[in-house]
Amino acid sequence: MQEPLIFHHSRPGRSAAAQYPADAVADVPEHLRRKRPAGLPEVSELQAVRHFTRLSQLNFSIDTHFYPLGSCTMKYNPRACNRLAMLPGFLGRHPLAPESLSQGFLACMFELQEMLKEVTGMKGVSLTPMAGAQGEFAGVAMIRAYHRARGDHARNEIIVPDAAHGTNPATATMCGCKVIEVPSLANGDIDLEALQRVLGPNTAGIMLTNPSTLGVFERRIVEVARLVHEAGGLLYYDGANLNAILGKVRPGDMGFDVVHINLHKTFSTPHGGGGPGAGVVGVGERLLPYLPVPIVGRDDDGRYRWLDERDLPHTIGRLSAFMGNAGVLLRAYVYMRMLGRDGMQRVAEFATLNANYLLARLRAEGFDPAYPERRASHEFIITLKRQAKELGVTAMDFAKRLLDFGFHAPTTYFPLLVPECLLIEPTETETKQELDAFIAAMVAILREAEQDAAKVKGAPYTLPVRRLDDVRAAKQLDVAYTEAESGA
Amino acid sequence: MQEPLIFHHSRPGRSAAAQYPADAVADVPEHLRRKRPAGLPEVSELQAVRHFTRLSQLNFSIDTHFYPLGSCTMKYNPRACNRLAMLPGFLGRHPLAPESLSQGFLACMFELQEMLKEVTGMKGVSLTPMAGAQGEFAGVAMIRAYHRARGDHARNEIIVPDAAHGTNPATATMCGCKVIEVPSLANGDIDLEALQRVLGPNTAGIMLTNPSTLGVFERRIVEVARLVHEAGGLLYYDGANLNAILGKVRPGDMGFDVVHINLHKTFSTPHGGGGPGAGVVGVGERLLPYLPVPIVGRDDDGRYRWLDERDLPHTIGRLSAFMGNAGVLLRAYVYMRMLGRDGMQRVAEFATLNANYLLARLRAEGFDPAYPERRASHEFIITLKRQAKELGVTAMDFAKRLLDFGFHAPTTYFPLLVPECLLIEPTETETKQELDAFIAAMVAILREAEQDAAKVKGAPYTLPVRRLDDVRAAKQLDVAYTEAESGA
Amino acid sequence: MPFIPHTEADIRAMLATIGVSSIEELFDEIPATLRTRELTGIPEALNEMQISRLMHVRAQQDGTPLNFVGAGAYEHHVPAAIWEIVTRGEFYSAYTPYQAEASQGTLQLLYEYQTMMTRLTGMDVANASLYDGASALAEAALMAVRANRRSTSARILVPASVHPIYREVAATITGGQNLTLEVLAYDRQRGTFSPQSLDSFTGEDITAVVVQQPNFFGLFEEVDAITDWAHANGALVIAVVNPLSLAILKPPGEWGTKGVDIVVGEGQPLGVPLSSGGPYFGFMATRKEHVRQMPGRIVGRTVDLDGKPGFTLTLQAREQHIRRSKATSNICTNQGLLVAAATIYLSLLGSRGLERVAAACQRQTSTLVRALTRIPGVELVFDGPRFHEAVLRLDRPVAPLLSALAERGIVGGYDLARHYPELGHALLVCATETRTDEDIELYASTLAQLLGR
Amino acid sequence: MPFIPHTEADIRAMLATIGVSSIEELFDEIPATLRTRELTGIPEALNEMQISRLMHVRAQQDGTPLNFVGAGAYEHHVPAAIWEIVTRGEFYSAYTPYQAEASQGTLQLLYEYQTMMTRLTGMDVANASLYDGASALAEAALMAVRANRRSTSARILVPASVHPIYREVAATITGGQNLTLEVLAYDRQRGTFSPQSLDSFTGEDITAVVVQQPNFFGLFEEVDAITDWAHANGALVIAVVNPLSLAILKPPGEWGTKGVDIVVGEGQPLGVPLSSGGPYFGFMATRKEHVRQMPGRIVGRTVDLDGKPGFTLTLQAREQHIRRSKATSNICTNQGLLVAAATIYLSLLGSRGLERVAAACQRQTSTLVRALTRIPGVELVFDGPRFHEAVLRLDRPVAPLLSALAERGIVGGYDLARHYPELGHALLVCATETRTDEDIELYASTLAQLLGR
Ligand SMILES: Cc1ncc(COP(=O)(O)O)c(C=O)c1O
Ligand SMILES: Cc1ncc(COP(=O)(O)O)c(C=O)c1O
Repeated sequence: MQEPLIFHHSRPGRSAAAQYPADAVADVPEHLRRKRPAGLPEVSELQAVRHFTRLSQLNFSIDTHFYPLGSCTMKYNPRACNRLAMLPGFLGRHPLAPESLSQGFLACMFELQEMLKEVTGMKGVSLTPMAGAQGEFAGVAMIRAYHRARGDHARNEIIVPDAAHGTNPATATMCGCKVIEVPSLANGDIDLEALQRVLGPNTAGIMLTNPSTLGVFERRIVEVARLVHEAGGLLYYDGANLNAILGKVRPGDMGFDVVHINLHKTFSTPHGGGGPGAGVVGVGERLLPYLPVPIVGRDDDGRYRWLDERDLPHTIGRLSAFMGNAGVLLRAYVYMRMLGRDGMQRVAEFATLNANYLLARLRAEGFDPAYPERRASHEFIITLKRQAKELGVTAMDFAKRLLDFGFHAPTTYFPLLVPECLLIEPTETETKQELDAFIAAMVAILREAEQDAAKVKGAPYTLPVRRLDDVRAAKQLDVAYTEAESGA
Repeated sequence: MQEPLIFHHSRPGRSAAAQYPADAVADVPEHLRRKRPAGLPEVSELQAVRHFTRLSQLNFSIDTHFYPLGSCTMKYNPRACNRLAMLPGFLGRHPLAPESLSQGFLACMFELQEMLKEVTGMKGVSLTPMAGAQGEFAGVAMIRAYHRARGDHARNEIIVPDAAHGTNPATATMCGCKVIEVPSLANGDIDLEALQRVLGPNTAGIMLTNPSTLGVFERRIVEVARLVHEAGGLLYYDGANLNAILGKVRPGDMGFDVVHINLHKTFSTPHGGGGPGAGVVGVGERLLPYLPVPIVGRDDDGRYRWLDERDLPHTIGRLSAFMGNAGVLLRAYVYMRMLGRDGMQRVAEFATLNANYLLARLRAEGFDPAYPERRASHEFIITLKRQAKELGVTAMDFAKRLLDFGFHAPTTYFPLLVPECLLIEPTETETKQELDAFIAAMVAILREAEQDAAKVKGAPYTLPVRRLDDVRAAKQLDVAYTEAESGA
Repeated sequence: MPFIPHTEADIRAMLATIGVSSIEELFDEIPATLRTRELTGIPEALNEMQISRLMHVRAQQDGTPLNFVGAGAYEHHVPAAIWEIVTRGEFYSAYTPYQAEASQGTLQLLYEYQTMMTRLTGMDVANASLYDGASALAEAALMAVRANRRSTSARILVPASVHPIYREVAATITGGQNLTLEVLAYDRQRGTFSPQSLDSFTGEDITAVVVQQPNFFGLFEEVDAITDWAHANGALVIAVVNPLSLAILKPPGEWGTKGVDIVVGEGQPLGVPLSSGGPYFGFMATRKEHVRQMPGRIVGRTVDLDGKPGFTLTLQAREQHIRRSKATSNICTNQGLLVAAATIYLSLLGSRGLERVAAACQRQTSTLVRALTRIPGVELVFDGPRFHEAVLRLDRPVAPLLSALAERGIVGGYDLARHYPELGHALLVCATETRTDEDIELYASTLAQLLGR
Repeated sequence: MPFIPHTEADIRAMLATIGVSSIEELFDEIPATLRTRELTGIPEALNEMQISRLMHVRAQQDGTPLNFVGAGAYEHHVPAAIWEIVTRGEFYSAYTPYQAEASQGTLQLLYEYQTMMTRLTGMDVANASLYDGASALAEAALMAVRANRRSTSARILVPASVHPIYREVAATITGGQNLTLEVLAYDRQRGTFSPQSLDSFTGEDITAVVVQQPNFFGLFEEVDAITDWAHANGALVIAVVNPLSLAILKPPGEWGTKGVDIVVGEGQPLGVPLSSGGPYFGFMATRKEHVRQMPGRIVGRTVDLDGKPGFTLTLQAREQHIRRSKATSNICTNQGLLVAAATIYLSLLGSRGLERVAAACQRQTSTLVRALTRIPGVELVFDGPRFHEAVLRLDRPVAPLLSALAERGIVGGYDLARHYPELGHALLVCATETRTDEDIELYASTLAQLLGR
């Protein structure tokens, strides 16, 4: 079933009248006044509720489907986290409320900082970045500030592996750095020789995630850290994959100087169809002075207060108008408290168990792992290069057909260096049954592809729409509904 | 898409471990102890969330579909009512909390009582009945108590029109009364002569709803009231249809002695897939002493308190362990405050406008009104007797086919005396657009019925299941999933 | 116009189609003399912002006292997932599933619920809910009269250890019919009903015997002996149970040699918030042979035209909309949404979780009893294993103490003076898994202070 | 194991399939020396009941003070429907709509949102959100440098009447690139930026001019003159606006003769609760010609294989996952769920409702200003029509007064001492439609009392 645009439900003069004051007249000088109404939809409350409820039903989501989207850690978002973060006391708190009226909230934030330090092995944490990419920005900006503070102005090169997530190079650029790529070896580890070749006096640092986006753990990480440090660079840990190693090995212990954590991944705050997230950063000793503000501090009398530019004069500054995505942070806090010490470690254990099980089964069913010699971490890559060549059925076709079987597709075509790849991350919150059903679907599609490739290539068939024309979307740009069309 | 039973998701040893204390051992004498676990599903929290979220998506509902179910008043349930009734302060209040800790809650209940008196024209109200049928029980029980108190022990006959809702006669029986049916005339009004014939010294009272379940207003209601009162009986108003006349005419002014109100209809508390409702009762002077307890009273100092058996020694007693469906009452309170004085009247006005518009259009499209000479009230009846005979397509077929068009079906085969009937109640919260779309669907189905009756008879086609075998359901009774089948 | 979507243009077009000139004209069949003037008793409308403010104030006004009262409604942890799902529009704003094909979500859920209740109670079939525990007992009494074809007396024996309000409600609801509820005394030493008290009825025509487990005082009745006596004497057995306790207690289906005939109870402990007393839900389960005498809706599994399994309301011929004056009950709207909550609760908890919660409740009640009886002047009235409740006797009237506790934010229990004057200054107290040891200490120290100890 | 569904049997079977003997073995590629011992700094797990209790306590601890502070985050009525829908699992727990066919709900909603934002701002295209208003300004500055091909200076003029924290954030985020944000003084008499101050830059290479409407002090800037000056001088115009105010103010697309080039702002006023400062969302709109320079996701309407309309992410070649180091921004995860809230908010309010809310805010701020300036020693600093905010000058330092107000449950405003010391003891106060006349009276009388008046 499709749902018309909200503008099609609209009729002039209608409104959800319970939602606004009945009277009140604006006081705006003539030349600054809006002349025509804004053209927002005019619908009743029921129409709005019905429209958006129906729209919601057109989505796949964790709460309705297995969603093994690699690198995205789509695991259960406990409902308690939402409920508790939305208690009236938290929702109503103004970000500029005085500290005397904020001790309950600040206590949560302080404890969250402390827990995050513990799981990352870092010395300081700032909660303010609003997503992973902003955490990366903060991290690289701190690295730059560090070098600059030492007068080391030439260090403006950021090294990233070829498999890095797009935000890594984009961040480096945003920070005014040059991006240097290093290749990975056939076994998925970084090419150390290549790394050594690019390290030098211009090296600001290296951005890594470990396990990498290839789904394997960088075994020579200590060596990498030594080399980079020796070259005068710092190590940035992209925490998007922290779920794989939570409580098993800590970025700080691996030698990283700075880390961001996607709370919306490892700490299970929801993705919300594209956000919000939280990309808190943690740093080792060296970068402590540069942390973005505000940070929550605790005075000797046990009272919590904001630390700002006055407390951290060398801070890289502020990244948001207030303190970042506080509501997301509360959700992560609740989640971490519910996991507790032992629960943290179980996350990595069962995420890894699920990934390796899925890998073993898919391999047995004839799928090709991209790194057949390696353990899967919390995720792994299947390449359909062979199938694409032999059957003409691509990773995209598999992905779309999976939707018909009631599974969200894995990540496709990332990392870019593995052809026809599916990056599969089942997460620890899925059952063996669900994994088995997914495997059965993969096998069924493979059979279909062998017998009737066109069927697979025409997928999906059972969703609200069939395969969409992306090229047309970009060429005949239609990004806002226009009056002409609405007949208004 | 179908969803397996929760028991199929279950595996021994699994659980949503965040939901219960980790330890604690029961202390029960051996011979009273449960020997084997209860066999409840063993699922993870995600599995439960996913299962029940998916199940929900298999429903039609007001929030997703037009739902013109006659007699049921399926209108918008404002989300604010839910949100505000579920504030922690209300949810956490124990029913036996002392009055000193209940003044906020009791204030709402007291004001609700007052507002309900005003809209019904009654002298007293008890909020305790938990649905319309329990309100009816309270009403008839009060009528009996009244007669009994006067020594009028012979009065045990309750008169109901042939079109009455099933709960009316069933209630009379539950109260130990004999049910006497009176027919209605071809114009939908009650047959006054027949009524006079059955009135007499055994008459306890008459149960009416006005407008009746035939969708028309009983025009001679004053006459009816006079006749019944003269015969020594009392008049019971079944408030299920109050939405039709809210603020236009009051049961008290029509001569009724007692009324119940389905708050889940007129006052828009949700139906919840079968409840909860609230069937508050209002009474005139004569029945005041008999109201069920508890009731909220206000002392001279403005403090609210519970009135119970000590305050109302002649009460018929209690109908629930505490005070009835408090949370439903809160929702109704919020709704009534949001409607306010003028909003109440608009309810009836626009419910009636919508019904009459729908009737006029359907009639113009060739459908037969059951009462062509009459105004529709908030609802009206279409009879498909002609189509059933000529095309072999029944009201049931129409109903099922409407589902395919994305509309919930109207009430079918009620009232029983109109053959092949659809009782259609659009309510005031639907737009003209929605009504027009419904009409278009009705017309399309009529055309289909003319051209391809089998198509209509095979409906629905697009729902999670096709037409279900009700006969088999009753014959091969399967009302609980059995262990054998689960393989456990 | 709040909640009314009509534009001026809509209204004009609709009136024209109908052929009237005003909405007022649509009411022309209502005698003019009856027409209502303004509803002056109704305040002017508040918008959502205004009513939100008012309701927040009212909700806060009553505070969040510490609860030590049960007496039929229990403060348990309610998993957040439950009400986030239950209030989804598709459950919340749907009607009774009359169009089965468009209501498979609700119907399957009810089928799952029925299954869970049969398993918890050890019975064959369960209905889809009644209003609450008290009214469910009334319905069970009426049902027993229908179901026990060998009995003509309509005499039902009810121990005084059954919840007193349940007994009152049952009396109100069965009052119009020729049915006798005979209250039998409980054992004043043990606080339970002594099976021996039944001996005086041996040989008489008794329709049914009611027994509550755990009873109102939180104590365990000798359910096996009572059940066997009843069956030996041609009476049916109606069990009133706390569903949570069934995680640890023998299910009524296994009481005595044959198991009971009808089980009812209050479903509130299963994921339903206290909410001032409702909405809760009553449950009822029975043996297969009595299913046609059972009131309330029942969902059955069947197949569709293609043979695919699906769910539908069944055995509707028992119900008022078909059977009218001969129906098993007048119940129509029931407590569906609460059943949805309970079904999710039971799914989340599972057998093990339910058992742990029940055990934790037992433990906390024991802690409470220990803490309070340590105070001189406070004594435990009935000894022995218990669930949820305990009767304490104080050395002075209970009511003023409860008021004083309330002022200190503690709801201290239920005063037994009205229903059990014979127990003296008796107070029914309760602790569930939600009461921490610190909560209990606070209660104890506050009470000690009030008692001047 | 909270949130972990594995049974013992599952684990055994899975390990066997993998061919390892323990889960531990799966970590054998991690050097042993690196392995973590126990996470002693993490407390033991709380179950949901325990954490619920804790969070209720913490939430209550901070009370529900009366807010008279805005400064970029505004307390508005949030219709209940919004968050009941937004937190539905299908919106709440979905990822970025990479698989368009399985995400039509989110995608259509975003398309509707983009449409609403273009209409509110008077621009051609809007993106699907940035993090917040402050970071959106930073992105706009970076975008302007890319978009203004005629300019090579990367000089951006920013009046000091723009939100000071926005300026700080923009400085942090653009700091790594060769870009200059030049802060220009505002008119000390009027509290607005004087277009004449731009004359000294005439003829210079200016990349863009930023203007905030209403400005940080709540006053209206002469946006037409500023816009026209910029365009006459080859500079782009970046408007920072409050979306609610656009219900009554001329949209940036109509400022001056040509309209501005980039519009950004904080979306929080549109149905997003205060929530300690986030999550909110930044919005951005621009002209069609600049769309390829715009950062952030964009949804387009297209057709499927059958020609049926549908929605998909488009112009992804601007984004980091395709363009990597040459992307328009590094943004990936944005603030999608908040956009869903705003879309529902705008749908519920409509043009008229939004206008009424905006007007009511104006009215209540006026009432507030009148009430407070009636107190001797409190004066209004800048006169004239305003929106939301007003600057008051007191006769003594602001900070201790704010503390004293806080003790009385009032959040009295924003102390301007740090950012605008030149204004003396200045306080920025705000009232929205949620502040009643009684609230305002309470503030006024409390303040008067504290001032000893
Ligand atoms: C490996 C990796 N790094 C960085 C990011 C960026 O995080 P965010 O989307 O929160 O900005 C992601 C998420 O997509 C990721 O998978
Ligand atoms: C006319 C009429 N009377 C009585 C009732 C019974 O009300 P309830 O379902 O709330 O018990 C209904 C509702 O179905 C009804 O439509």
